[in-house]
Amino acid sequence: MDTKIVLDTLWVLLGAMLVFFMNLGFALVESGFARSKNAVNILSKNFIVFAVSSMGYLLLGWGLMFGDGNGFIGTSGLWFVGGADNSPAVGDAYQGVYSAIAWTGVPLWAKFFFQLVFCGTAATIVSGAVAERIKYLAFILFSFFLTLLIYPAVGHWIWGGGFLAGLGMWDFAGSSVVHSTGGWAALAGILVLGPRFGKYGPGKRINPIPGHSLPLATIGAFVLWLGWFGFNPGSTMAADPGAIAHILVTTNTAGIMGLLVATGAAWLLLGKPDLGMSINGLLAGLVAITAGCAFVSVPSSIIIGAAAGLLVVLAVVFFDRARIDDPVGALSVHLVNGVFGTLAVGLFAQDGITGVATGNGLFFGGGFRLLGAQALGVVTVGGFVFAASLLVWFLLQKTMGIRVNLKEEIQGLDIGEHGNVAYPEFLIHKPSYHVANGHGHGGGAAGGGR
Amino acid sequence: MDTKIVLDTLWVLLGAMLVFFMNLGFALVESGFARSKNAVNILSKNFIVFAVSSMGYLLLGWGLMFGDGNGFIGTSGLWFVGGADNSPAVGDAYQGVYSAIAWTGVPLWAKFFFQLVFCGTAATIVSGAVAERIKYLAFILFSFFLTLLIYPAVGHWIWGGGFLAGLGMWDFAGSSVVHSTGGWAALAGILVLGPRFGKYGPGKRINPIPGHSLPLATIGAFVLWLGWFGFNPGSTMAADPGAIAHILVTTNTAGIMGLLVATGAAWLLLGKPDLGMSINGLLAGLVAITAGCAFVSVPSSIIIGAAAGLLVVLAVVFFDRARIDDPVGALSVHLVNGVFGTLAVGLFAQDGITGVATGNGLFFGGGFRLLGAQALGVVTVGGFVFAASLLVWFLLQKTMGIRVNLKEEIQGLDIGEHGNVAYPEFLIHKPSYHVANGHGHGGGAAGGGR
Amino acid sequence: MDTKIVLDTLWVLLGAMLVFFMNLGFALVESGFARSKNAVNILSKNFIVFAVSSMGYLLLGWGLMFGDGNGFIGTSGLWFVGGADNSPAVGDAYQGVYSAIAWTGVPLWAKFFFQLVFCGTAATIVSGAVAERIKYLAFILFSFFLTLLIYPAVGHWIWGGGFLAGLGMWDFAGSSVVHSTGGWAALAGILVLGPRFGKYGPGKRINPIPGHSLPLATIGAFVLWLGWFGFNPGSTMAADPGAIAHILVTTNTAGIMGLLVATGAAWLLLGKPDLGMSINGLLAGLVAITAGCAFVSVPSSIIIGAAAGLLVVLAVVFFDRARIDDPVGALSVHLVNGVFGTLAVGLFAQDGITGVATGNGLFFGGGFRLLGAQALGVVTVGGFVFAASLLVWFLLQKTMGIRVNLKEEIQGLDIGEHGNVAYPEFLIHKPSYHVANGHGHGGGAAGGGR
Amino acid sequence: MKHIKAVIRPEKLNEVRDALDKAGCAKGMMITDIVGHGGQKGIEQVWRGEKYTVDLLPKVMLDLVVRDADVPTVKEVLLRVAPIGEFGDGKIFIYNVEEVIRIRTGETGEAAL
Amino acid sequence: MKHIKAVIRPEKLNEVRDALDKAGCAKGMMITDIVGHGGQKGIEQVWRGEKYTVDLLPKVMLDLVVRDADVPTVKEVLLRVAPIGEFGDGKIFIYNVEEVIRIRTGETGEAAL
Amino acid sequence: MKHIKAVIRPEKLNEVRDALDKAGCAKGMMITDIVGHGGQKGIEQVWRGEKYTVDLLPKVMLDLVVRDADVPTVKEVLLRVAPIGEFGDGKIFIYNVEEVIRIRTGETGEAAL
Ligand SMILES: Nc1ncnc2c1ncn2[C@@H]1O[C@H](COP(=O)(O)OP(=O)(O)O)[C@@H](O)[C@H]1O
Ligand SMILES: Nc1ncnc2c1ncn2[C@@H]1O[C@H](COP(=O)(O)OP(=O)(O)O)[C@@H](O)[C@H]1O
Ligand SMILES: Nc1ncnc2c1ncn2[C@@H]1O[C@H](COP(=O)(O)OP(=O)(O)O)[C@@H](O)[C@H]1O
Repeated sequence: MDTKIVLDTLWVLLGAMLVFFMNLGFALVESGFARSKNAVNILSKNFIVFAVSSMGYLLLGWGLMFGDGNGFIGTSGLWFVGGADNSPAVGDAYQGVYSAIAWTGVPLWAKFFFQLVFCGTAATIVSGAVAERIKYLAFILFSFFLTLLIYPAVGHWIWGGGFLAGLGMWDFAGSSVVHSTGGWAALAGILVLGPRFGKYGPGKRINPIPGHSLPLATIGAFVLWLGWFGFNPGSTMAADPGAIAHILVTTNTAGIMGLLVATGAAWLLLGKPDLGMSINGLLAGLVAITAGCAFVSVPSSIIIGAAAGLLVVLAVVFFDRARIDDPVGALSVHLVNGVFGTLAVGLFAQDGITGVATGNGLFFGGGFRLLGAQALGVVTVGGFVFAASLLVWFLLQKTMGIRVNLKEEIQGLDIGEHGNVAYPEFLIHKPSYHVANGHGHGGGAAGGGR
Repeated sequence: MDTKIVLDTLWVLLGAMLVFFMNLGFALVESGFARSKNAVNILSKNFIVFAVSSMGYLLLGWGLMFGDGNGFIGTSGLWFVGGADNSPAVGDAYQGVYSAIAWTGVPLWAKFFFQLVFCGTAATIVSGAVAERIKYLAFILFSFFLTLLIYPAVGHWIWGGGFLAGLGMWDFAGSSVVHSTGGWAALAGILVLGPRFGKYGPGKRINPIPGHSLPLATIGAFVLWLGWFGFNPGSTMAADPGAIAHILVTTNTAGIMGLLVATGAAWLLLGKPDLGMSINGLLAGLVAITAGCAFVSVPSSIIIGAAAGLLVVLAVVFFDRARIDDPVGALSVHLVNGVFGTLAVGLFAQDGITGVATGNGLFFGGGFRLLGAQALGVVTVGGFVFAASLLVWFLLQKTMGIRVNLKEEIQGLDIGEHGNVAYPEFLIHKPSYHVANGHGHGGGAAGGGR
Repeated sequence: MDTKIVLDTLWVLLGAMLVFFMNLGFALVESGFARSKNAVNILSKNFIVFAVSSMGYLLLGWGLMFGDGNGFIGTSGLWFVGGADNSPAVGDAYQGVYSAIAWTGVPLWAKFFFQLVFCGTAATIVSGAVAERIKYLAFILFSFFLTLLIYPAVGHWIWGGGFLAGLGMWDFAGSSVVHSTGGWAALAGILVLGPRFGKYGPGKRINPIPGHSLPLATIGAFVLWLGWFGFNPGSTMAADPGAIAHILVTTNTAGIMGLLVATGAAWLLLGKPDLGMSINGLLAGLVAITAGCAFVSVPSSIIIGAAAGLLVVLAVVFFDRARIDDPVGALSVHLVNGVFGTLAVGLFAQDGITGVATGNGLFFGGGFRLLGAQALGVVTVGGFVFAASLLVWFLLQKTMGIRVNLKEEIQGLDIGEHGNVAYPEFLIHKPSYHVANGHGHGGGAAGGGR
Repeated sequence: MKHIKAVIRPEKLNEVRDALDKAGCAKGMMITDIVGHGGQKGIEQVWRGEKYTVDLLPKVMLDLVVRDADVPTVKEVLLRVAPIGEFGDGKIFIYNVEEVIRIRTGETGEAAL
Repeated sequence: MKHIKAVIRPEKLNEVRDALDKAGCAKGMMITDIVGHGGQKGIEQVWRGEKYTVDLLPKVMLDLVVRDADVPTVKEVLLRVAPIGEFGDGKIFIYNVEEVIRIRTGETGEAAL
Repeated sequence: MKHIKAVIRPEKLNEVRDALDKAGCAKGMMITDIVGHGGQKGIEQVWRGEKYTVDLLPKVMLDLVVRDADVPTVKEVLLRVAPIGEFGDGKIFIYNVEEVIRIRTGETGEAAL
């Protein structure tokens, strides 16, 4: 057996396992940021979503994304990864219908599993944004369509040899393909669902709804941080020492800058270094570097991460002011910084820094060419995913309904949807508070203890 | 240094680490599924069990399992992995007393550690089944004997060149060796211990005893899921790209089918998609594919996983009706699906699908030959482990007693056995409930808060 | 690409990721061992400390540690890892300013990231020791100086080709460089800060202050255990099968002996097998083997681990009697056993056991030469780190103050420092107790619920 | 002075507090998380295959000590704001208080409220 | 009407509830988790090497408001079912209630129980 | 017999218990974790960018049933030990108790305290 194949396979599978583990990270950040009365629901969603994605992506998603076809969609080897394929053969030796990913010399199932965990990530992003009000079944069905159809289409355009790749758009590990796709789908869901009961009062009043466990959220953040070392460096899909070491460091550097800047910004703006904001800051930095981790230098990653840390703080405030109710900050993290990260490639890319011929970005003398391609990608992906997701959400709403009824929402989805409670033995009560920008007691009728 | 040795060692050790990490998974699933008053006890058991296994397996277990000997037990190099051995030499070049495992070309200590983590898994399975009533010391001693003697014997028969391997039984990663062994030992323990106080009322009344933390249990489930990617693909003990990618996908596919089907079955039968059942479903699918992950196709893994998902739901109900009190569902997951998974090899195996010459299973034209060997293995392992475990449990019961006294059980084992409580600052109370199949208030005198 | 470079890089990065993950382990052990009113603060410290370390080590720490210079400090390539370097070239082929680490043939950024995670570990050790009373900002600044200046200096002496290495001192994975450095810095901090309010009463009275969550602490312990399999075996910085398998087993064996002996000792001394002590025992064993894991045999690792398990129990009692208030046992684990582990190399080393020419330790006929070098290292490192840390702590105290005010301490640092509470929905109350060695109600005025 | 103990739905707590504030008759209050049952039926739950009904439901117990003159207002507010018209709306119990003391100042009687 | 406050062992709660149900004299109740101490001694615990005694033990406080006529029955039930005969069995306190109102309907007096 | 209900700062609980012990007038007590508000202002918190004030603060409610003769001592102890002199020091409420029964023995009246 060719040693390179073994090395590449080990690396790809290690990366895939780390990204798989991010499912736990999302489950914990999201459930920690939500109220205990909805914790079982969120854990259940995050627990089943990878199973649903695995089904959707195995069934058809992989085929649409990587099957040979036209610039818009794969048309060969569609079902059950069933097309002809002689992986790990590469280059001219490759014979099969998944030629867009024939550049990496690993077995077909290794390719599949690696791509699957990315697809699963996109789906899991939606979960947090629509939390605390969506029906379990509606979420399952949406995830199925997302991973069966929507994500694979975008993936085809950028990673499957489709038209955006052809136009010179670069997205190394998925700021657009994964994060902004998840983000746009989430935004559509939020708009169709509406805000949680009690989140917005009359006038400009915004009621904060604190999550129930910062320890859970922090565990989740560390797990995601670890997972990203598979997400970005793993996306080489080849054990190229120089590239993976470089990517690991740009990834970590952007993450820590996001964390530091968001913490500092919260400290200055709010007077306190809020841990929830630090967590969002880390994730923002990681999302923002995802597109460019292999294309930019370590100093550039410092700047990108820092900008992401600031952006996420502003975005959280913006979405709240705009009454777009995103319980965990998924839009601020994945959508805003997915878009920013994609554009940042157009600004900071340095041709061939880890061997990939991206051309230079605006700040490195490459002019607007790359930036233009990136912007086009952002707009196209955003337009398509948002529209397609809106459609799916609407269809689900018309047919089965996507939001639990008010009584169930007030009581908590855990009882209504699952017949479980997260902590049956603990005494739990709803904290009562006054809000700075309102009057009266916060949360209004936003629902009682458990 | 031969590159293949390096590659194989990296893969084996990565796999071993992932399997080691399953100790955390078991600790969390089991403590989450138990009441808070026993959480310290369960965490302590799962924390110390790998230490105890490490001792038992180092002292003698490894030698009995892999030492050259007869078809029933190893007789050479018994103590402290101290026999002659020139690993990583393989094949004819190998000189030493552990020839049954000389096929894998990694250093002796790598072999040892990899096998150790499997042995530890068998021991940790018992922990959950006997939870909430067993004395800490009794559990420690039982684990020691299990890993010193019982597990190594079974392991010798199947993986150590013993008679079951000779008869053509196949168990790739341990549905029988690890999971059913743990399961039978657990069943013996449950029968000797009896049910928890308050679990069964007069007549047919069964009192559910909800666990105290679904978040803990869910973290545990994700960690186990990750760990299984070491458990099954790692069991190649060689970095064979095609095989490990294949095994990874069959493993994941069976797991998700178990999860999906168990969730669906609970939804239909109980009206709600119970998260605890989803977790058991995932684990059931993973256990069931463990024997056959390298021998069956991806489509077959879908069927095996789906069947496991259904089996586990029925088994949970069955054991409860039979008044066999298994607080975490360990029997339904590990015993029932360990047996099923072993038999499934006899049904679904496809000769040489990842290069191993198992012959075909019943559904692939192999007739009953393989199925017969598998069934024989199931019966032999079951008979021996159950009898040997019964003996050990009885001896422990006669000498030191294995069950805490009633007062301690009602108060919780944490105080009685450890002098600790899990959550000293939280207000905890026992939920009070009516049971569908009984009358009066659930839990009867089953014990108060903390 | 040279296969060895790829193999070594994969191994080094895998090790680095595992060590990175130890940040989560420390966060959980420390927050679990503290009261809930300070949990957000501890999680925040552990969350930001790796970001701060990343900054400090990138900015200057790496350069001081590995830059060519004199026996005391690096003087070349100081800033931003910016010196000339043609890694992964090794030996004579190496050209650059980081020649002390040119023995490992991996890319520069891989070296950097691997060393960074060790540096981060030293900083995170301090966090637990100064918990429940230190200002967030003071901790951040101290960590910055520690990783910018103090740790790199010690690292240079031992791992960066400095004078201690020259004198024949050996510290394979950092019992001294990482653990005792963290420990001495923590001791200095504790002495400047003073004990927590309410910890010590009049006379000899010591008030235990139980931590708020043993489940969190146990998760943390498992994560650290896993991480150590990167910490020690990874420190080969080369994928040498025999060495890494050996190290893995000595590491695990010492850890489990620490766990078993500490559990047993607590059982005998206190009448109960206290889980908190078991956790400290495991960590003590792991710390103690860190210096010698590659230099001692598996039987020796049993003895070292067992001694560590005893030492940690005695040390916990000693520090409490000495009124040195270390909420999580960081000194007993990292300082005492870091020192012991370093000395143990001088006792148990066997020349070339994994290929390194350390010479033999006292018990293997090497006389006092090696032990002397180790002792010199212990004293030098201790003297320097303690003095330098004291200085930094004093400067911080004089300029900004390092301790929160009493009111904030009583109310909990979470509100005061972060404006968050860890569990906003749970009813929390301070347990009330009598202490064996005192009279009156424990905790005195030590502060209320949340 | 009278002690008014009101057992209400947890989700009504904030509304009730707002209304009492507005009515100006609740200078202080004690709030306790209890479980209870009256006419309301329980919540069905599932645990790994077994159904059961949690029949003690979470309630909030509001304890107010008020001047005799304020009793009617408090009653009126509670009866207006607290119910949703279903079983489980709760009850009001009224007791006599013999003495009240403000710990900070030692004031007693109505001045201490 | 009388308010009967019974402090009992948590593990006796279900038995007591069953017995009160059977006796037909508890239409509603409030249950609070408290800690307390009386004659019972504490529970010894250990924290990383230090022993201490938790001397406030968990109890359940049962509050029932009942018709005057039901007081003897409730007392009888409690005295029969709640004790195990050791320190810590708990106490019963009885108070006068001036008024009871059902929030849902506004009914008062014994009709509201 | 009288029922003394004292709402105090949680951090004062142990001191108060010690003082009552010394004064020899608290044979038993019930302690409940409540939240409340009186004159004290709330605690400012932050949640991912939004500030708010938690205005129900944790308090400890101490319930003692004592002989009439012990009431002044208990009051004195509480007024001496419980306050720190700021808003939020708490209050004392005193009620009449009609009957006390020790569950273990069935004793009633002052003998049951
Ligand atoms: N007689 C009673 N004694 C004590 N508490 C009561 C009594 N009746 C009701 N409660 C309390 O009031 C709560 C609400 O009563 P509920 O029966 O639901 O009111 P209703 O059915 O009259 O609308 C119960 O959960 C219980 O805590
Ligand atoms: N005088 C009292 N005032 C208030 N509560 C009391 C009093 N005496 C006992 N209690 C409560 O009753 C519980 C049980 O009392 P306990 O002393 O254990 O009963 P006994 O010793 O008489 O069997 C205590 O934990 C406490 O909460
Ligand atoms: N009128 C009242 N009725 C019920 N509880 C009260 C009343 N006044 C105060 N409390 C309780 O006492 C606690 C302390 O009162 P607080 O207003 O802080 O005292 P002060 O401001 O007089 O120092 C409050 O949190 C509340 O629980």
